[in-house]
Amino acid sequence: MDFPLLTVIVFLPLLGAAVVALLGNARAVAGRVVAATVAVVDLALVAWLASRFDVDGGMQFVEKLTWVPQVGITYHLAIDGMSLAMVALSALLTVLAIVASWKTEKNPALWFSMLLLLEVGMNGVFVAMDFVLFYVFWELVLVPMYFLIATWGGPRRQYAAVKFFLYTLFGSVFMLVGIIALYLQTGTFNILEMAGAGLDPKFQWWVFAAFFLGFAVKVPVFPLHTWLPDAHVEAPTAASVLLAGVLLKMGSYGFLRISLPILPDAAAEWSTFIAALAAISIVYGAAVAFAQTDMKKLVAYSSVSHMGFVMLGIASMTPEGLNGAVAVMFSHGVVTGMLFFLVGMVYDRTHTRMIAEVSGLSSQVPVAGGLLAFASFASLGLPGLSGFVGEFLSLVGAWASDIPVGWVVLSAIGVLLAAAYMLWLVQRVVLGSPSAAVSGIADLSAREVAVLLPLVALTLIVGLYWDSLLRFTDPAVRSILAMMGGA
Amino acid sequence: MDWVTLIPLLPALAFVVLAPLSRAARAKLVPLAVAAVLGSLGLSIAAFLAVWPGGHGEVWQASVTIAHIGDRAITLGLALEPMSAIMLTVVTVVGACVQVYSLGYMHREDRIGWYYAVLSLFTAAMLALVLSDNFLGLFMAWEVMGLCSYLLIGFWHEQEAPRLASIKAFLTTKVGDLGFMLALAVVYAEAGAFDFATVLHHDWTAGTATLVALLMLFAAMGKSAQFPLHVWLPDAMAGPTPASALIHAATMVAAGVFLVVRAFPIFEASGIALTITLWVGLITALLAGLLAMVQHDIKKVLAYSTISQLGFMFIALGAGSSTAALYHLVTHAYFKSLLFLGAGVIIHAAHTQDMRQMGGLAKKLPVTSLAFASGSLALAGIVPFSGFWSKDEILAVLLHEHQYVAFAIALLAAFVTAFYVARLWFRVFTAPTQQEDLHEGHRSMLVPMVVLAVITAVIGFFGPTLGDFLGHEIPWPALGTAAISTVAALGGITLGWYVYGRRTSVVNTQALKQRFPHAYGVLANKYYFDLTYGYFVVGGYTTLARALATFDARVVDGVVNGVAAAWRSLSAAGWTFDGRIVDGAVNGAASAVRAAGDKVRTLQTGSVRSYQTLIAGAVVLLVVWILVKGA
Amino acid sequence: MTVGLPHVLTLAALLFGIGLYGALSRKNAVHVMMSLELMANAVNLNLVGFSRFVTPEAMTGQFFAVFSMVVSAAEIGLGLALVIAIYRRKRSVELDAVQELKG
Amino acid sequence: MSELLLLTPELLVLFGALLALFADKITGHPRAAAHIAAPLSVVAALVAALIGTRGGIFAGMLALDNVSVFARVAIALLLAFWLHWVSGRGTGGERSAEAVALAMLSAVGGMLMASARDLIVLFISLELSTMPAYVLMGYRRGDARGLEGALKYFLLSMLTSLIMLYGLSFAYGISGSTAYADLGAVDAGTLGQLAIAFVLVGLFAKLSAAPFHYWTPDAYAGAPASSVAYVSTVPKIAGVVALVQLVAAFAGNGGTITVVLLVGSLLSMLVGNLAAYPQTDLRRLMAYSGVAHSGYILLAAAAGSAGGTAAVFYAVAYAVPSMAIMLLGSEEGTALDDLAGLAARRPAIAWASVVWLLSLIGIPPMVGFFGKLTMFTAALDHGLVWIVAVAVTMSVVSAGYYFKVLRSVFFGERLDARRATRSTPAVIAYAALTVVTLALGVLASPVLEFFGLRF
Repeated sequence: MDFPLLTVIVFLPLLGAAVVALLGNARAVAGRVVAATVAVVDLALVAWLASRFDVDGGMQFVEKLTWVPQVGITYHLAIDGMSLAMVALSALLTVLAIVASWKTEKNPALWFSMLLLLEVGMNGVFVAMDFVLFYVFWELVLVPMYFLIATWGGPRRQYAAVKFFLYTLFGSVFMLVGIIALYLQTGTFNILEMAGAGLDPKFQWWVFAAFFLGFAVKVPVFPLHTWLPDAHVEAPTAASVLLAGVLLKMGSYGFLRISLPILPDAAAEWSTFIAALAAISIVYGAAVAFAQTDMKKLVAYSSVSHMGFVMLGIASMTPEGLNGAVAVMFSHGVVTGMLFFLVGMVYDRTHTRMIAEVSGLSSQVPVAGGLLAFASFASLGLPGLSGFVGEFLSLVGAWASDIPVGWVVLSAIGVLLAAAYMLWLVQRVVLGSPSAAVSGIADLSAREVAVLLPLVALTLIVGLYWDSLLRFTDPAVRSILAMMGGA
Repeated sequence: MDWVTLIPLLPALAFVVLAPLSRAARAKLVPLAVAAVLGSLGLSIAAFLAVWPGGHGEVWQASVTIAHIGDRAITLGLALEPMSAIMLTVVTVVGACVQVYSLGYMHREDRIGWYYAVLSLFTAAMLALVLSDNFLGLFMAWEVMGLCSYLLIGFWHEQEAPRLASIKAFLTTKVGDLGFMLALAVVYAEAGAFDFATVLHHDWTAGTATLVALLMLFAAMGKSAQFPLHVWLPDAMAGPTPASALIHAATMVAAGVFLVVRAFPIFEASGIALTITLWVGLITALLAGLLAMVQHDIKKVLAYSTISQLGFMFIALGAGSSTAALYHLVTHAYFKSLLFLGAGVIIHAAHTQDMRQMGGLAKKLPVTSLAFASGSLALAGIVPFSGFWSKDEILAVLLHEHQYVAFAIALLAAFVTAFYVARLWFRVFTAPTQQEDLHEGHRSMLVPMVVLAVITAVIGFFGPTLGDFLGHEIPWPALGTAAISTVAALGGITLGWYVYGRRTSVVNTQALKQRFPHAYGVLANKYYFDLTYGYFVVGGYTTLARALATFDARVVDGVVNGVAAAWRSLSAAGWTFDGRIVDGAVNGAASAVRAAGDKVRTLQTGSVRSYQTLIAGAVVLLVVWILVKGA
Repeated sequence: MTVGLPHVLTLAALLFGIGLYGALSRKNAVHVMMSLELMANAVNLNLVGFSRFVTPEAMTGQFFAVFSMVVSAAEIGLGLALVIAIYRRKRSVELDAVQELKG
Repeated sequence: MSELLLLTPELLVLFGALLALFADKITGHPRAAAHIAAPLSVVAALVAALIGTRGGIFAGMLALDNVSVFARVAIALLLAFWLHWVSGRGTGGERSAEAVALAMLSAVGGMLMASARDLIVLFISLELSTMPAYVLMGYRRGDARGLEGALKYFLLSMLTSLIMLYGLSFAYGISGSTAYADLGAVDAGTLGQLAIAFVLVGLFAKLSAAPFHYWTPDAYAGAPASSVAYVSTVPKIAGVVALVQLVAAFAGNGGTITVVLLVGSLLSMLVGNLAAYPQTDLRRLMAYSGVAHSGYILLAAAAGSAGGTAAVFYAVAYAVPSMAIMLLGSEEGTALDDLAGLAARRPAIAWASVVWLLSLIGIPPMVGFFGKLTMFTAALDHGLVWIVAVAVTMSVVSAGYYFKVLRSVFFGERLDARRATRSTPAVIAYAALTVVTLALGVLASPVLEFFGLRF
């Protein structure tokens, strides 16, 4: 590949972040414009890459250079269908986050440079094919997110930010031990070369355990999820969108890219345990969401429940299940992104996130009310919208796999519980007569609607024509399963 | 023949056009929605005629692959064949009547635009369901209809009752939908695809067939409001009456029956599923009928009547004849929607839904009474009207299958049906008038009713032609069964006249209550279903959720924070390996109290001498260890 | 009996022990430094002993002892300077007076 | 004469130290010493790097192998950064010339120690690098707390170095020679193991590893932050090299050595990370952080030759950011509240401090992560799985107290936002330290290639 497209996609925002930071708060307006252009250019590059992406070509746009030969570390970027879906999601959500937070007053230069730095980490994780490079981007994401939450967050932002950082760091250091153990066994840090390395099962089991800790914290899987509600409630809107939209997917992506292909026997052994945890996460997340009084916390717990489906799909290790997992990852990013944007917009107007204090949006602000209802229905998995695709395929895949039937039925009940808490939210917030906080607020501005429109469009496109997404993910999933020896 | 795709597409386009507009703009574009449904009606009739002459199979089929997964492809498609042709006509006729009728009924409503938008989306979804050539497409249309029913029931969402009714409806049907989703998973695992052709020709073992059949039956029970998932339909009456007419009488609730008809080969392969369906139908038909007897709200009576009639269709299915069920579905769609539209006019006139305040409407509303009479007689099963023929066919099938017990129960249910129809008729139309300014409905409301009344009267005669059109012979009713069912019907009516209709007796609303106080109590409380569900299912779940939430906030989070807090106190304590035993090495356990907190700090006593002793102690330990190791 | 390597080593060890005890038990900084010096000389004795008995022809041990003496001389000079500076500030050389920094 | 030329870097620094003593008097400019010394030590570092010859000199008393050359260059460079900062900021007292001279002398000791291959040279260079440090701790006139710290440092390290000397004497006695090469046999008998143990005691005290770390918190708390910046970093690098060389020399069956190292490592990690939490003064916090990091280094040292190289690399990876933080502390005041609101006043330095702190936690792409990666690889290769698990958990725990610093820098409120005076040399020093922290992580391979370090 002559033109290092992937390197540009990953590191362009880094350049952007530096420029915006140097421009400083004095010239914040210019900084904002630079940030927006950089993000849009990055999205354009991803789109251009997608257009030239050969669906059945496996790993493409490969860039491989020796980085630290003494220790066997290579600078290896590559992209396949699954990574492309995630990079596209990350690039799109960053552009929308920048546009949505166009009017931040507090320290805008730092705000926009942090967003761009976050994008570097996010894009990097999904295209890094060398463990150390993967780990560098994995940790790099923590720093900007810590500052986004700690500086612009809500009342308990310090606690939430540090908790977020330490939680993920704790998981990731064990992942590091796993990476080193793999290096010692296979002599290289390169993920692709390790796939199908046929390591002995006992060793695989321990390395899988180390990776599980690192990834499960990020997904999050019950009981390692308690950082998520705090982080979401305290994080500013744009940070919540990126946190829910992309950061959670790094965990499940890790399972798909690393744990499954490299440790197939251990994955088979662990699959029932993961399926059990997934089912519990689904039902537990849905039940706790049902009892929440704060809109953002409700959406946060709904993320726990949705990511449960991802883990169910992964645990099934069938083509349908894995495609379902990636579909939920993508659609959850889009739908929950919409939900968080809308909750943020409502919060900007009513200055409260308490469900009890907000009602009758549809009559006072029909556009916001309508979109919130639309996002809620997408989130509860209404067929025809993207939420349904992933969850349905995960269930179908889980049924066809050797996961005990009980867990699959429990997960299916999760779909009903999702309908319960989502409708209960719509019932109290969107419908009914306008409450004191709601009466008199203005409807969404053109900019805000512009932020939401692409997400609405994506929900419908993926919802109706599944192959718009699965065309990319299915070949990638098939190659992962092939690497696992069709386990 | 590709214009068939226009049939569901036209109303869908109407929705897409209407939905994003502002309230005022939508109101102006209402005629567009009506035009769309009329267009679909025209096309449906054309499609019907294209299939009409012979019962030969698929006339037209088109599908699109929406996903490739592994080596399999998932497709969605539409197919025109006899069964869908019939259903097309039913849905579009009733849909058109309802939409025209709503012009008058809803004209004072300022959110009429949104009403028509959702109605169009619903019609599109129902048409898609009917035309769909695979179970996945059927399921997707099924769920979208659930959404429309939620939006329509909760149309007046400012009030509390419609809001609660709508969420109740959606969630109860969603319980059923879980069954459907799992059924799809099993079907995909077994047959590797969703379309009818592959799935139905797959040789099902009895076990898996039963599993799939029961799951689909569970879904059908949810959608068609059969016992025990019937609780949502009576409350759904909180929505606008024309909407109830379309959704909760003719189309959506029939979707459950339609699903079973589509998947009938699987039911037949399983055997047990058929008997269960039969008994579900019997129980629902009888018990719902009894409930209808004690309702005072006219729409509630019709709602329970719908549940009961759907029970009859399940009986037909259980008895092994899907054609009889389909036939009853068609006739029921017409006369029940007619009755609902009639009820709408009555409510408009009497400004109340409570029958106890009505009376003497026959004189004041002549056209409505006539149309309502045609519908009531059909419902009661009196001979020339359509209800008689289809109900008789079901009884005939029961006899033919030697299901004598079932036959008896069905007959009793028919008797009860006739009774509550009579009760309603005499209460509303012939009882002494209690209100003065009763006026006839607007012309746009009466025309659709008349159309439906005519169809209800006439359609009965087309039974046999419908039979050979579908390929299963529907014989003219044997004299014996016809006689028995007419006797039952007339018996119910005379009893109804005796209790409610006689001029002499003052309208005795408490008639049934005194005679059977205890039974009346049970019926009044709708067999305590709502109470049990409300208390156990909803109440239980909310308390569980609240408990889990506190558990999550306090325990799981606490555990994690606890570990962190313990670590902080431990770290302040400074787990140390203190040479001087007297001072006591600090217990390293995480439960070190903060008082012992900064042990490390106190260890740094600042005195050089203590440091030297510590160092010397450490060296001595080292030496001892080496000597011991060496020896 | 002739004085062999073991005798030298035991003597050196004894001296080292005494010095160590002295360093631990004395309160006065100067006394502590004197005991430290004693330990230094014990080591020198050790070195010279080894040089005499283990490598009589190469004088490495003795070089080591000479260097060690030079180094401890320098250290004691520096130590005393510190003690004097503290005495000038605190009017006392007791080690217990020097306990301000802790925690 | 020719072999002496190989020692030009040390000679340059020595000459610089002597010059510095009198520079103030000659030129009259208060911080002339640092101005002269700084470029000198940069030249010294360059010369050390450029000398290609490897192998023993002075009949095996010293040796220049890849690791030692790397350490000598690192010491010289760090000294240069420190001097640059001092030339910009001064050391708070009027006797900064003496501080410069003392630091340079200690650096010479360190550089010699790094290439020592003989017990006598080791002992002398160890003492040469430690003694100036005593004075550096307490040289500020009229500062009782500084003197107290210095005295404690003096007494305790004299005690431990005498124990080490005792060990060395036995090592010489048993092996019959003072060269590292012949120390292989020492490990055999119990007496030999005792000797090794005593030697390790001295080295542990040098690296302020538990349980011989007691002098560190008090000495750092009393001393001026600029001295702590030097003492807590540069001598440690030399100490680590000596430890690694000795561990290799005493190879033997490695039984005692590995156990002692691992116990020391475990204790240091636990004590260092636990005690650092409640601290509110930067100097004490960094003292305990030093203890914790020497825990990681001991772990690496116990992991064979690959581990040794990784330990030396990590010593530099630890030294660079720690020196930067301590220099910042000496500018802004070492209590955490003094640092409050720094981000508002000096955003550039605040963000640089983020880089330093994250490197100490081990977050990529900083050098700290890369050091830990190579160390843990070596340790895991030796099957020390459980200790690595503890080390890994400890580095997460360490994030806790490093974030306390970060939190006060970024989110602390400070009323009197006095602007620190601008000084270009200081800024150059900070910039250089930050660049090394970042670059050595990402661009490590050219450096490793140049010095031929293998892991």
